[in-house]
Amino acid sequence: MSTDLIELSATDLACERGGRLVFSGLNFAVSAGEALVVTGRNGAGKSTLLRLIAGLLRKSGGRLDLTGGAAGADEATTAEQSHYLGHLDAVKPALSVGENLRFWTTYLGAPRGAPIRPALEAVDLAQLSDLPAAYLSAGQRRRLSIARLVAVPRPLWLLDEPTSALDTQSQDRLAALMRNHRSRGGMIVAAAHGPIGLDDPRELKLGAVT
Amino acid sequence: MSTDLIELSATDLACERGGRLVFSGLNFAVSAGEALVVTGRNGAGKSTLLRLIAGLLRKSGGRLDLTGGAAGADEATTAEQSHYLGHLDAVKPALSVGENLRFWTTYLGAPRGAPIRPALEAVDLAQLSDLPAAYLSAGQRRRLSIARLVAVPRPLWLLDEPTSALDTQSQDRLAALMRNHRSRGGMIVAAAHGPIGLDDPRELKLGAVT
Amino acid sequence: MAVIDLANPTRFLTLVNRVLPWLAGATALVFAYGLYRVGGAPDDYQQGATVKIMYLHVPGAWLGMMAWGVMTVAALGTLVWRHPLADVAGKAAAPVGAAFTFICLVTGALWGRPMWGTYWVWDARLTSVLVLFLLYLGMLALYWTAEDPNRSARAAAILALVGAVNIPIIKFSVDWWNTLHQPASVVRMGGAAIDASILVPLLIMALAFTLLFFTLHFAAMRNEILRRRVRSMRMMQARGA
Amino acid sequence: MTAFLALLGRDMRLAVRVGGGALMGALFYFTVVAMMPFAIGPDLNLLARIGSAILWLGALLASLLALDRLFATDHDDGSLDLLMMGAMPLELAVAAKAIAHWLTTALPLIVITPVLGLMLNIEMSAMGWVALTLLAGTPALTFIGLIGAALAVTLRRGGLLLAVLVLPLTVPVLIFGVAAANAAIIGPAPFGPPFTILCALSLASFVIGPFAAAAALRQGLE
Amino acid sequence: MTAFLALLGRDMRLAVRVGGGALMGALFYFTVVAMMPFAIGPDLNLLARIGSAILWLGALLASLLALDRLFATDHDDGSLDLLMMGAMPLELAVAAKAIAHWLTTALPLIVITPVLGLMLNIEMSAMGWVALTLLAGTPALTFIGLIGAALAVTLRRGGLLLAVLVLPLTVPVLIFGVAAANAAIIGPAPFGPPFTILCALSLASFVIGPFAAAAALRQGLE
Amino acid sequence: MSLGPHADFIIASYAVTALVVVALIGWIAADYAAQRRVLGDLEQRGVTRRSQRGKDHKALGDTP
Ligand code: HEM
Ligand SMILES: Nc1ncnc2c1ncn2[C@@H]1O[C@H](COP(=O)(O)OP(=O)(O)OP(=O)(O)O)[C@@H](O)[C@H]1O
Ligand SMILES: Nc1ncnc2c1ncn2[C@@H]1O[C@H](COP(=O)(O)OP(=O)(O)OP(=O)(O)O)[C@@H](O)[C@H]1O
Ligand SMILES: [Mg+2]
Ligand SMILES: [Mg+2]
Repeated sequence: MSTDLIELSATDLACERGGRLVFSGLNFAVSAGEALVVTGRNGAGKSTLLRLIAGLLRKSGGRLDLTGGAAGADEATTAEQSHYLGHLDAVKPALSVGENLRFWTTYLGAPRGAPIRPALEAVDLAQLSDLPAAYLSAGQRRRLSIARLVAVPRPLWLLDEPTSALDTQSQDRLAALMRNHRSRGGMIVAAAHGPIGLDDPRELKLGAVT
Repeated sequence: MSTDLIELSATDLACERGGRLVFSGLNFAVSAGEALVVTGRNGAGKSTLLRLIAGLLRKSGGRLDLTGGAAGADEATTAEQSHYLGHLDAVKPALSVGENLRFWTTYLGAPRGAPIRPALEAVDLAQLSDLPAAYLSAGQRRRLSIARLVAVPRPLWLLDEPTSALDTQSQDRLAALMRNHRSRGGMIVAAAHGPIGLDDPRELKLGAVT
Repeated sequence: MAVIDLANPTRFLTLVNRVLPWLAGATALVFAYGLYRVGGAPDDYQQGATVKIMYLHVPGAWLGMMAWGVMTVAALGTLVWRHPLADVAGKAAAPVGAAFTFICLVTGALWGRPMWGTYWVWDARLTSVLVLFLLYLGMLALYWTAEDPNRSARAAAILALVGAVNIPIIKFSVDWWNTLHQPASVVRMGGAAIDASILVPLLIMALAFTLLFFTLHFAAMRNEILRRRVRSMRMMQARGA
Repeated sequence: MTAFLALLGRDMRLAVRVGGGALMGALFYFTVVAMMPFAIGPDLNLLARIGSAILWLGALLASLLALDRLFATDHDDGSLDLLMMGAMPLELAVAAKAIAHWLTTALPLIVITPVLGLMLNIEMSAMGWVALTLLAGTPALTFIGLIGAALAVTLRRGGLLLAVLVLPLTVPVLIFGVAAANAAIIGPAPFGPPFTILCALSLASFVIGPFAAAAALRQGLE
Repeated sequence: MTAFLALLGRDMRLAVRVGGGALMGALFYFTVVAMMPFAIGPDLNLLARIGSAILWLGALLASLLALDRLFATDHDDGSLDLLMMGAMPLELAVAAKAIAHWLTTALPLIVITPVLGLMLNIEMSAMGWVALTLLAGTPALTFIGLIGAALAVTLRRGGLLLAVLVLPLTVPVLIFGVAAANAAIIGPAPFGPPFTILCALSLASFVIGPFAAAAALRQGLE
Repeated sequence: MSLGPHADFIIASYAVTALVVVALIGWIAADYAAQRRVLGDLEQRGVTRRSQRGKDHKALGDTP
């Protein structure tokens, strides 16, 4: 991972979904080692914001820049510098746990043949490496999804309610992973309804619009 | 709702999934007004147990009885006396909020024409009654799903991580609904990774398999 | 009112509200006059009175094809300029174009029976109109299936463009297909030159159909704008709760 | 009964709402039948000769393929779980869904059949009879397909699996359907016997289909 | 390139695993073609005459219907989001998926064609040519269908919608495919010209398909 | 005006065309009425389109 000074900043950001403005005039900045927690009521636009940063939605106004590091300034590059952990786990039931992780590692740009075992160990799934992913429980699938973040180094993590479905032990493990990521200059933007184990995060409260 | 003395009891219960024993030798009992929280690590079998009680999985050994009330002793009847709130919300986007709830209310056995408005009010969705459910956010859909529990009285609620996706306000409202349900002699079996707002619940800790 | 003002749906709505009655009135008038001229037009020396079907058939064909052209332009507007009115224009054109194509098909079939002895032959021209109709049906199915108008607009724009590229290819392949298998066994209306006594009523009817198309198109666009308004208001309502 | 009607009503409403599948079967039927002459060639005599076969093949494919997601949508959004927890026997629930599906998918298909008959050079007077054979035979297709739809959802596979499983079972319906239609169009065989058999097949599958489908769904509990 | 191969490999592996769709297209093709004689009747001359039409119709339907969930599965489980976040252009990712699909679905279908030809009374010597037309033409079907698959997933619909959208666009492929096959089986028209056009259609759709499909997926971002 | 031996077909053509056109007009009119009704309904309940206005009129319906 590039440990250059890197910063994600949004200026007057706006997003429209289904012809409606979900939020507008949003300003924030996250720099290397920082974490931003996005909170707000149901429907406030937390998931929308994360998908926007991930390049999975188009902004309808404002600027969103990832500066420094290996990143340029356009959206496509922001997407390529980010990991997105959404509600869906991108796990194929027909492939084994190891195959699933290896595919994403290769596809997302880790050097071919890079070992995936450390990442599986980081989420405590190493013994299940050969098990078809169909047999995983909700939380295990989620952990497999988290292993991706570890296996392919990318500076920005976008986490949408990352602790849902995780047991306490796994939550602690995730917290440790996030701490480690930040200590190496990574950034985190997470949506959450409660604490998710981040140390002194900055908070962005999206207003419930009535 | 029948307020007779009613009890759900499991003796030496076992369940197998995908050829692997998920749990066995499980014993517990829940009686009127009580709540049981099922905890355990990811993959411990919490969801499995709830689906088993709901009649959506077959047990591979032991007994599971719902006695008293209007219930007989066979599984089918347990299913008919229970509400199951799983990870999926059973909400049709093409129908309006009201139509969705009315359908389930009628189908699950409330008298035809029974009002659904109180239930919608209980989850704070009454103003959205005519809105197509496609417009709802994750949390709102979940609340619509919870409205079902209120609209059709059934003594046993099976809740699988019911607070996920709910904002704090909605979590409080759910807690109140559960308290009310218990005060009227209802029972709750819930799977959770953290507190979900139940007053002095009994706990069943499922052993971690992996 | 400058063209740029039309970019604003509300302005457009005001314009439509003002223009639509006049457009409708003009349509009715031209139709009445056209039908009067049709009534007075002479019979064809070969086809007899059935040539009267032509006054519906040919404008139907023209407008059916033109509507896809409108959709193609609208598609470019949607994809390239992301113009909200382009979405609306494309969506509103589809059912109207399908209806005109349908008129062409039905009147052609009704003409074919007395002229050729059968309602339908797999002649190249007929067949390519049929395929155009199938493409319209696909387009309508696409609009019908999508719950979210923004989503369907872009998907439909892509389909309209792909269809526009494909229509000439289909036409060409159908020509080839038909000549390959079966020499034309059907007699089409002879004589390249159409007499003015037939041509003038035809052109008047074509004008009437064109006016009708735009009347319906504008009205449908207005509906669509209102529908989106309802949608966004409902969205507001959802977020209020 | 209330639950039965509620489910029937819901499924029909879903089918006719925006995004619903009501007309998709009829559209597919129209398109496929209209496409077949492109392959077979524009010879009107040949088309008339195999016209009823083309119509029946189109109806068969449209009926089966439209069944594709009959249970899958309910499975994917969790509705199926709740349908199983109702007091009404699953057999009835399954039957309600199938009836709603037939009404919204097969019926429109039958309505547009005469138009297609014209294109295939089938005589107007015979078209009514052909439509009648479809009216008598499509319930069999829907209710046999039902079994496939239930199997497909328990196997978590959609699409072609259903068709592959079910097509062989529909051979009798196809044979007697085409026989009855041909009897009406070209004769000389009588219309009655194959038509009677067709009705019998529909009735039988009306009974067997829901039971088999419900059994498949129950077995698929996982 | 690594990413391209990884995706190609994953999709092929998924297709051949239990529950994968690899042979489903070929099975459907086999079943549909085998069913047609039941509808058309056992007249061997007639069957030989329209044999290539039957084979091509079967291949058309199998190719398009099998595409149904090409993007839908990736969309539903969130993979599509991640595929878009890779460094590889989406056009290439789409092409990789299409190629994997063609290899696992269309290729087996072509392999079993000779067997079906026997059932349709097509001469052995001509069967090679018919299979060759399918080899040249099915890529066009897959890559045109790709656009439909992408449109269907952005609309969150599967099944028949894709077929209804795409079937009219495949008319040229069908016409020239059957023309080339007929030239090989019955003559007297030369095989060359329609076959060349068929190849040209495949090449053109090979270029247009991924671009249009990627555009559809990007436009569908919501 | 005599329509000759094929009057039926001519009349049928005009009838079908009229039917299609009338159906189209009817559908569009009914749709208009329906949208107006729903809009009135929503406005009556105090739902507005404006409480969250876009900066410009990019979004349909966001404009005053
Ligand atoms: C369903 C069957 C038919 C279809 C789909 C059809 C289609 C068309 C189309 C698309 C055009 C416009 C061509 C152009 O101007 O570029 C047209 C024009 C015309 N059709 Fe038909 N047609 C059908 C049947 C007939 C029949 C039965 C006749 C009379 C025997 C006929 C006579 C004409 C004439 C005279 C014109 C105008 C002259 C011309 O532009 O070539 N059509 N038809
Ligand atoms: N696919 C969609 N199309 C159109 N509008 C949508 C879509 N998904 C969500 N919305 C709307 O966008 C708004 C924000 O939704 P979003 O999912 O970002 O909320 P959230 O803050 O993540 O809520 P939750 O806490 O329930 O997850 C909501 O008002 C919702 O109605
Ligand atoms: N469909 C399935 N087929 C086979 N095995 C399964 C299936 N679903 C779950 N399992 C297995 O059953 C066990 C229990 O899973 P279950 O979903 O009940 O866990 P859980 O306690 O709910 O976990 P979580 O906290 O992650 O939700 C797991 O070991 C899992 O591998
Ligand atoms: Mg969210
Ligand atoms: Mg669970």
